[in-house]
Amino acid sequence: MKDLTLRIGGEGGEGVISCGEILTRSAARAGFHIFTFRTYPAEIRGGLAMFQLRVNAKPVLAAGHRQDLLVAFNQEALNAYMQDVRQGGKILYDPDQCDENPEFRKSLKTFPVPLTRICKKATDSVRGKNVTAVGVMANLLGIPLEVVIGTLKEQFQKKGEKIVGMNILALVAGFQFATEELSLKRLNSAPVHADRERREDRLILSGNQAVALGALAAGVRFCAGYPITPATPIFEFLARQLPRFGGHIIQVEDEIAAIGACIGASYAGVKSLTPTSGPGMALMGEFIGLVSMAELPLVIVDVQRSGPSTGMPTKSEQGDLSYAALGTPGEAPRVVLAPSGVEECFTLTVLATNLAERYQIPVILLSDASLAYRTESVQKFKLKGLDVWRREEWHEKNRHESDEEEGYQRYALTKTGISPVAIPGTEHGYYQATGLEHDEFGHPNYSPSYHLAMYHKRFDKLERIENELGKSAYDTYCPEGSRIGIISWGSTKGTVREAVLLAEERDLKIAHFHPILLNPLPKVALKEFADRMDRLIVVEENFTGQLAHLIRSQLDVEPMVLNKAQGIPFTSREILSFIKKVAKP
Amino acid sequence: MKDLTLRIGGEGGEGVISCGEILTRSAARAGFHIFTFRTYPAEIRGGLAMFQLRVNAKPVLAAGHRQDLLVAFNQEALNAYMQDVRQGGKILYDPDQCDENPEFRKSLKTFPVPLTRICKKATDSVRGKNVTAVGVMANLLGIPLEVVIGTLKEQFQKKGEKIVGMNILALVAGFQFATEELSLKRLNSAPVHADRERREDRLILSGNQAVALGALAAGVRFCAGYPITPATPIFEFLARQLPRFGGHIIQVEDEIAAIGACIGASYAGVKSLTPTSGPGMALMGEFIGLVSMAELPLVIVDVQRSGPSTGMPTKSEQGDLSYAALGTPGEAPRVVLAPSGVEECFTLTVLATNLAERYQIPVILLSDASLAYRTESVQKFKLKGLDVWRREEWHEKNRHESDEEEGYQRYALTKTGISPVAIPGTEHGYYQATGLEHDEFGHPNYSPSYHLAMYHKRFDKLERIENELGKSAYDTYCPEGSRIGIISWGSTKGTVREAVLLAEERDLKIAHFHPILLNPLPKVALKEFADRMDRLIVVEENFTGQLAHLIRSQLDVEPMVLNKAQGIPFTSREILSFIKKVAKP
Amino acid sequence: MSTKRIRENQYEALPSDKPERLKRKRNEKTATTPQKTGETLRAKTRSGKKDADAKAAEAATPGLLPKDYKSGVKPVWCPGCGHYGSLSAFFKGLSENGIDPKDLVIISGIGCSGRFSHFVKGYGFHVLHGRVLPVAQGICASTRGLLVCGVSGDGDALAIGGGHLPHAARRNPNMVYMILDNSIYGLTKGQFSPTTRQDTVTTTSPFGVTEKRLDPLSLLLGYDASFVARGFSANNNQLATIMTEAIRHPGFAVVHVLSPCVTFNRQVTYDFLHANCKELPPDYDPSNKVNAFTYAQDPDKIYTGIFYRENRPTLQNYHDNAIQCARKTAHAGDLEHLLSTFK
Amino acid sequence: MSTKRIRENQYEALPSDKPERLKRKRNEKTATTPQKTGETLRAKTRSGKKDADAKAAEAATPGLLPKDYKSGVKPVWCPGCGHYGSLSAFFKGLSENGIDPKDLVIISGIGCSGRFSHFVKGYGFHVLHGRVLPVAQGICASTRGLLVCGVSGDGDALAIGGGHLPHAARRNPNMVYMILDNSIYGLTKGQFSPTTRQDTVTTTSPFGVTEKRLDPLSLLLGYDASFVARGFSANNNQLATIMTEAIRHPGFAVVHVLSPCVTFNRQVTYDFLHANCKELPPDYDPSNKVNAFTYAQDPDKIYTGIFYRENRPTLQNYHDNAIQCARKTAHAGDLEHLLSTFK
Ligand SMILES: Cc1ncc(C[n+]2csc(CCOP(=O)(O)OP(=O)(O)O)c2C)c(N)n1
Ligand SMILES: Cc1ncc(C[n+]2csc(CCOP(=O)(O)OP(=O)(O)O)c2C)c(N)n1
Ligand code: SF4
Ligand code: SF4
Ligand SMILES: [Mg+2]
Ligand SMILES: [Mg+2]
Repeated sequence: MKDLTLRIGGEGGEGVISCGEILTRSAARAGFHIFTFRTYPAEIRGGLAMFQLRVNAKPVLAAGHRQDLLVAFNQEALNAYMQDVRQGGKILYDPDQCDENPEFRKSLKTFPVPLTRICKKATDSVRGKNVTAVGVMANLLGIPLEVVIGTLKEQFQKKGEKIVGMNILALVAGFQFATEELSLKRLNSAPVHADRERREDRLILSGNQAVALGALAAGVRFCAGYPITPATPIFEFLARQLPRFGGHIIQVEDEIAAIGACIGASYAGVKSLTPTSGPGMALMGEFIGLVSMAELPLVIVDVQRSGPSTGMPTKSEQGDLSYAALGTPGEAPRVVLAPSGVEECFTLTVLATNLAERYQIPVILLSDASLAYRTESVQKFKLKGLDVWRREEWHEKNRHESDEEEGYQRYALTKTGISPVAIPGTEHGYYQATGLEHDEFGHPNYSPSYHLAMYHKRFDKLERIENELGKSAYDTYCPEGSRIGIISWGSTKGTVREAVLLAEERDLKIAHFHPILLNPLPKVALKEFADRMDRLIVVEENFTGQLAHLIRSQLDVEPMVLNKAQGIPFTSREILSFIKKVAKP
Repeated sequence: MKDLTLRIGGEGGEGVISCGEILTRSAARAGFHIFTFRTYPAEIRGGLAMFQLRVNAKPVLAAGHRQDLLVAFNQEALNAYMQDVRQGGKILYDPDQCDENPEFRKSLKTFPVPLTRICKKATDSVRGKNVTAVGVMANLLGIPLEVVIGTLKEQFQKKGEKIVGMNILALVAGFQFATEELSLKRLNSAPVHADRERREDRLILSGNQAVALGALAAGVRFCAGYPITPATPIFEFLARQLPRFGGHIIQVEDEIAAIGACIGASYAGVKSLTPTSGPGMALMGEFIGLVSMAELPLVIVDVQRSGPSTGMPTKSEQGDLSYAALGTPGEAPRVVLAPSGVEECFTLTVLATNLAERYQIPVILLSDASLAYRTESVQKFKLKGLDVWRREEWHEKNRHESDEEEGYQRYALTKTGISPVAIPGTEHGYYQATGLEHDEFGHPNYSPSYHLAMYHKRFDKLERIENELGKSAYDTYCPEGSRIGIISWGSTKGTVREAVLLAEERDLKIAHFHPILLNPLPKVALKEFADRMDRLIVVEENFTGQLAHLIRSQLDVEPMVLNKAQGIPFTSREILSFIKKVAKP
Repeated sequence: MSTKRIRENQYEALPSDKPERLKRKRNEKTATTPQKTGETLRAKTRSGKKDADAKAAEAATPGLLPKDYKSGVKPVWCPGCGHYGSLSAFFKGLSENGIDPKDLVIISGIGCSGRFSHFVKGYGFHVLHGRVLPVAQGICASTRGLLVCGVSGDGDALAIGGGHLPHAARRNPNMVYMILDNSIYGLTKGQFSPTTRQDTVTTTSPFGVTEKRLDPLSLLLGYDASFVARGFSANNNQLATIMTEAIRHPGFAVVHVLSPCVTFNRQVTYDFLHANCKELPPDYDPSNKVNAFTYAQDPDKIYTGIFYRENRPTLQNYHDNAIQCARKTAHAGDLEHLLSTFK
Repeated sequence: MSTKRIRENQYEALPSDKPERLKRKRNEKTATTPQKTGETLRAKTRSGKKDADAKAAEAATPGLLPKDYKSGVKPVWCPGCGHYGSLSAFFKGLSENGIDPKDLVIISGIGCSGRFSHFVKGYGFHVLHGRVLPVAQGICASTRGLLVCGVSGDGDALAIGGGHLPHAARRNPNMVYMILDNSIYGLTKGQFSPTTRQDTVTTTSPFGVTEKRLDPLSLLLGYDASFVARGFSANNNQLATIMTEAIRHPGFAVVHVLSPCVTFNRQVTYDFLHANCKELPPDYDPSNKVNAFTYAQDPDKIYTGIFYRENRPTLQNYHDNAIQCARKTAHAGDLEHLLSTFK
């Protein structure tokens, strides 16, 4: 079957997003690979909402470039999205909500679909028009009606039989309209094999959901947070689930209290995580310094949104990397990881928790708005044999000699760089944790030599972590003979990789280096990669090129940069066209 | 006369600091150039306090390396500071407070001076023993007794005649003891010319005082703050003075409120400044982003202290540069300036206020604990003709055409990059300032093109500022034939320069580049400097080498680094010995 | 470029050191219907500056009607949102007091309520979540002759911004502070807030809210706020009267507005509030703090009206006095002389 | 490395869903002299866990005397500092309640008062300025069987930390919170604090403090704190009794301690406090909140004693109940099943 990209646009509140979600789930259940992208307005009412779905029988790397199909609920959506439809693409619009626009591009095939009217006729109400749209699109995509009905039932079951019934009527009416009235062929004529076996083995979920599941899998049993777009869904998910796992969650008064409470729980021996976004991150800076200084395990998930300041809360940007790596007065080492897709949202949350525990250090996970709300169908996460670490605990039995004499040394300078930690309640384990510079016991100590020794203790962890992760700190793709290398991070990976593959189809050999560990950087591998290339391009969704700066500050390379700072993600075509320019002799 | 370095050590609360201050002021009034350094304990009582004074007839660049004279009030001070006395240096100690230490280094000349006893005899109390010490040292330095008495009177006049009298007795007793009983010659036999004319032309003051005076001179008329070591003295000074200048000051509940109130005042058209240190800076991050976004003038003085976290509050470190330049989630341009001495504390506070006003941008001034408490005697600041800028205001009369139709465009995209600003109360000038991305009117606007345009608007200012400052953005010293270049920033300048001059005496030609503008960096000049050198050394008082990283992230250079992260400043000998190592063929 | 100094009137002391309240003839009548604008009320600008009063009277701008305070930007709130009523009552209060939009500054926080400033004709500053009061106080301290109004949601004012409230109350800046309380986080789509009732199920309290609800009035009384009132956006006449009085009050005037969220709060609805709100009795004495506390703590009824008011010097008064005293000291304002003391 | 899961007892639900207070036999006698430690009081650990009680009795460690709670680190406070008295009263409270140091966690803020934790035998965490309560609540929520105590100065608790206080009160964590109030910023050398009296001249108020003083008790009552008390460090017996009761109280027990700074506060001195403090009358009823507010607002006397106490479910109770309910739902704790719902 073909690679198809669909877009649905309408006003916030018209059901665009739920329309997209039902269609996505149905498509995935019908056996397609899927990849979604959405934008919300920042207001509760009004403003444009958009949902984009890409489907393919083969795995999908990115959200897609131009659309094969646009469904516009109203005139505003039509105007806004029309020009993104590919040459030969199709536009369905609701003639009752749109003008018959004479300016429709010649190359576009436009079809009036009176969604409101169809729905009204079928259900005596217009509220289900988005479900009618699902019916139309499911038909065009070749998704069996029964699969969509199944999804629909689950979606609406909580609202009662009546609502479910209404929606099925709306759906069927749309489906039938497409069959009977739409003078366009199915976009996808290949029969879909809804392979049961394979479906059981896959999960359909978003980045935010995967982070929350990762936290549960890693043994996180405490969460404190304060609502903030686009991180709230992680907190809401954990609010429902943590108590079911014997864990604790508190919605607190602000982000300072959120990280503070997590610090308390971590001090008390419980794995803790707090999800937030830029403005919240800004408030957590002082406490991040304390976590680093007091050597506590802690995971902070920063779902980046478009900044600076309040910025564009519902839009995506990779703007917090410098802050994550360096954003504390004084020098407080921390680890920064960035997942590239939904699956890594899970695996890296587990890794973040593991590293925090083993190295007693704050770990920041950098997701972003586009990844947070992106739905993918992924291989089911393996829980059995999942590597889950826990801090090395101090007990009377692993007391060493010096402890006998002078008491427990919480910050003992050990060969492994790690000092075993006593959990409150442990016999003879009491000690002082403090944000002041201190000696091995945790007593304040301002002597020059202690300060230096403790700096080494704290910073050496970064080196150990770089070594510990080794090759798993990055992903690299190097076709034979490639002399141009792209470096990217976070949610852009698939888009970049798609561009690289498209370039390869055009006989341009491009290499790709994608670190998941951003602080410390996998310097050796990065250097090796850089050395093999004639040209390097760092691709980032921000204005200043934060990864480029971070790399340059540590390695002797001078990359080109491709930045996009517009609140919307790159498309692979944009990257491809840059590649072409660079590759031109 | 000789170049002399003295040190006084004792317990916090014993009057070490005031002893040093009286001696310093007297020395300066007697015509010496001076340079001081001090360390406090972080506790109110107990812990070591130390005061170091360097005096010379010629200008002094740094605090000095080893001491010619140590005065120890007690055993702890003796133990701690003995080894820093230079070969042939002299140690005075109070025999009643110290053991007769048999381990005194042979090369050191030690003299018991029973300060407690002398004072007790003279005043019937031991409280003035620090003043007795002043008498002893003044004598050895050749400072006329009447000069010290004058200083003393001023110092104690508020406490009443009786106290003044007691202290004079304690002083004179010390002075006489030195003449009569001390079997050591005056350290300085050259007669001092207390040149009246010259004295009138000089100021004796600390870095913190100079910052506060700079604020007054620049027209700052609003300050809000929260006490924090070592920035509190700036706030306390302004609390006394601002109302005398018709200005306003509020001590608020925390640093968030401090910067918030300054933002309010700035929005209302009043030049505003807030002083703080690391932990407070961490709390201000979110608001700094808003200032950048809403394009408001604002000055933040960060008197850096030893971090991370609460760290070592009374110790000095250059640890906040990365944070100052990059420490906000999202990308929010700001200017960073760092004074190198007391005089620049004044001039750069004025410059900071000027740049903030002209470019409607946050400016961070990075001082540090050692500079904050350093006393220098400097050329009197010129107020006449002082360049003081004010934001370009919008009035009905400079309304342009588009304003007529659609209203005032607060964020108009102009050729100069600067949009005139209306002050509340201005007829027809009302507009919305917001932390959301916005259009020219300040209305929220999330379109990709506006976001990008506004990014350019905000970031272009940095380039303009780099150009505006030109050569004044750095100081450079390039002896003929130098192939090794040192780059430093902030309070280490004098120490580095002294090391460079010492090297030159040893026929090692070293160049020195010292930017006062750290964000944006003076890239062109820096590049030029780097290109002329075979080797670059970046000298910093921090652990990771923040300026080195900042430079590397923007220029294609790979410097060596010399870092000291021990809470105490470099000495020129330390730098010199590194230079020697590097220069060795 | 110009070396122009800061505008004189920005920091000059007032001519008198008497607290503002003593100079101003308080209008004793409780404003009645909001329609009664125009001629007679026009000159009653809030500004304590006599010359400002005079100027306003002179200017003889025609009295503005409530609708004249609309900025022209259409509110983005859901139809039926309580914030509409809060906005219109505020417009009435402005009109009643004859406020000139050029002298009006609205500082709003982040939330649905935070969009408030965009809808009012006047200077607006849409700041950060929870930071209305610091910014507003900076304006109050450094300027004279403006009407400064802050607007927060319940989350903005009492959760993330709750630490600023006691200190604003202590300083008593001459300003109005509106807390638009819908007992929910509206903009972030329905999490519980500090005023959400116990047991309420929201997206972040799937097992029901366990925290006790904060009562803004009780804590404001504990903070010694000088004007403490509560209104209900659907009891718009009373709310308009309260707004009018709050604008008129010389000091920190807090108006707690019950302003329902029709989209995310199924508990504190218009019906619920109509059933549970009750106006304070006509003979209520707003000068008795313990009595006010008793009414605030009433377990059954949610009382509305002006709970407490007290005239005492404002932040502005204190600053003006400090400046006036300081100005009289030797060499005040003489920087050259100040420099010469460092020797 | 080990893949050991989190310790079971860290998050396991309690066996009963009854609020702690109902399960625990409250000790009705108000503890008298601090000397009365030993045998009889030993088993009265604060822990609500029955098994913990049993364990403690079993362990039969000899009763600790107040001095046994010294950490061995010599306090760095000035001679005569009020904080010494606060510390010794706290030691007495610990001794009276037979607290095992291994189960004691002290969270302290930044300030002279913030050094408190270093001087007590037990787990200590010296956190950031103003952030005692968030950290303490994280510990309360996630553990059982520990005695969690927070210590702040007046600046730490009421200025920079003031935003956390109402929310801690609402959540009612089972912990003690001591506010050591010297009406000054001690560690930073003498700036005025939120409780400094009006007109006081300090380094940052050269013209006298203009803000109204905050009264911690009035605001705590407004916040619905479940245990509100005030003591004076020089009235050590009463303070020790209050500490003992605070430790015993099942919920958020706030003790406002008048703890003079002899170095920087010339206003609120021992003499001043001896002259102005007065113990609450013997027949005082601590269950009447309006009455408590009246005493707190007394313009003349500074009353000391337990102003208000109320037994209601704690943060810990609510969490335990939530977990118990949630654990009963289908597939609770089964992550594999949860994954399988994403299809
Ligand atoms: C520092 C920070 N944290 C979180 C947010 C996200 N946020 C925006 S509005 C809001 C709460 C809104 O509730 P409320 O203040 O009651 O206003 P309402 O929308 O109900 O009018 C939150 C948590 C933010 N903008 N900034
Ligand atoms: C964020 C931050 N701001 C400021 C400070 C500086 N600081 C340290 S202690 C303190 C106040 C101490 O006063 P209080 O809390 O009353 O305690 P006390 O010393 O009087 O016991 C301040 C402002 C800090 N450590 N951190
Ligand atoms: S979500 Fe609620 S508070 Fe926000 S605009 Fe809609 S009704 Fe009003
Ligand atoms: S300064 Fe004051 S509060 Fe601090 S230790 Fe000394 S007496 Fe106590
Ligand atoms: Mg709300
Ligand atoms: Mg205090």
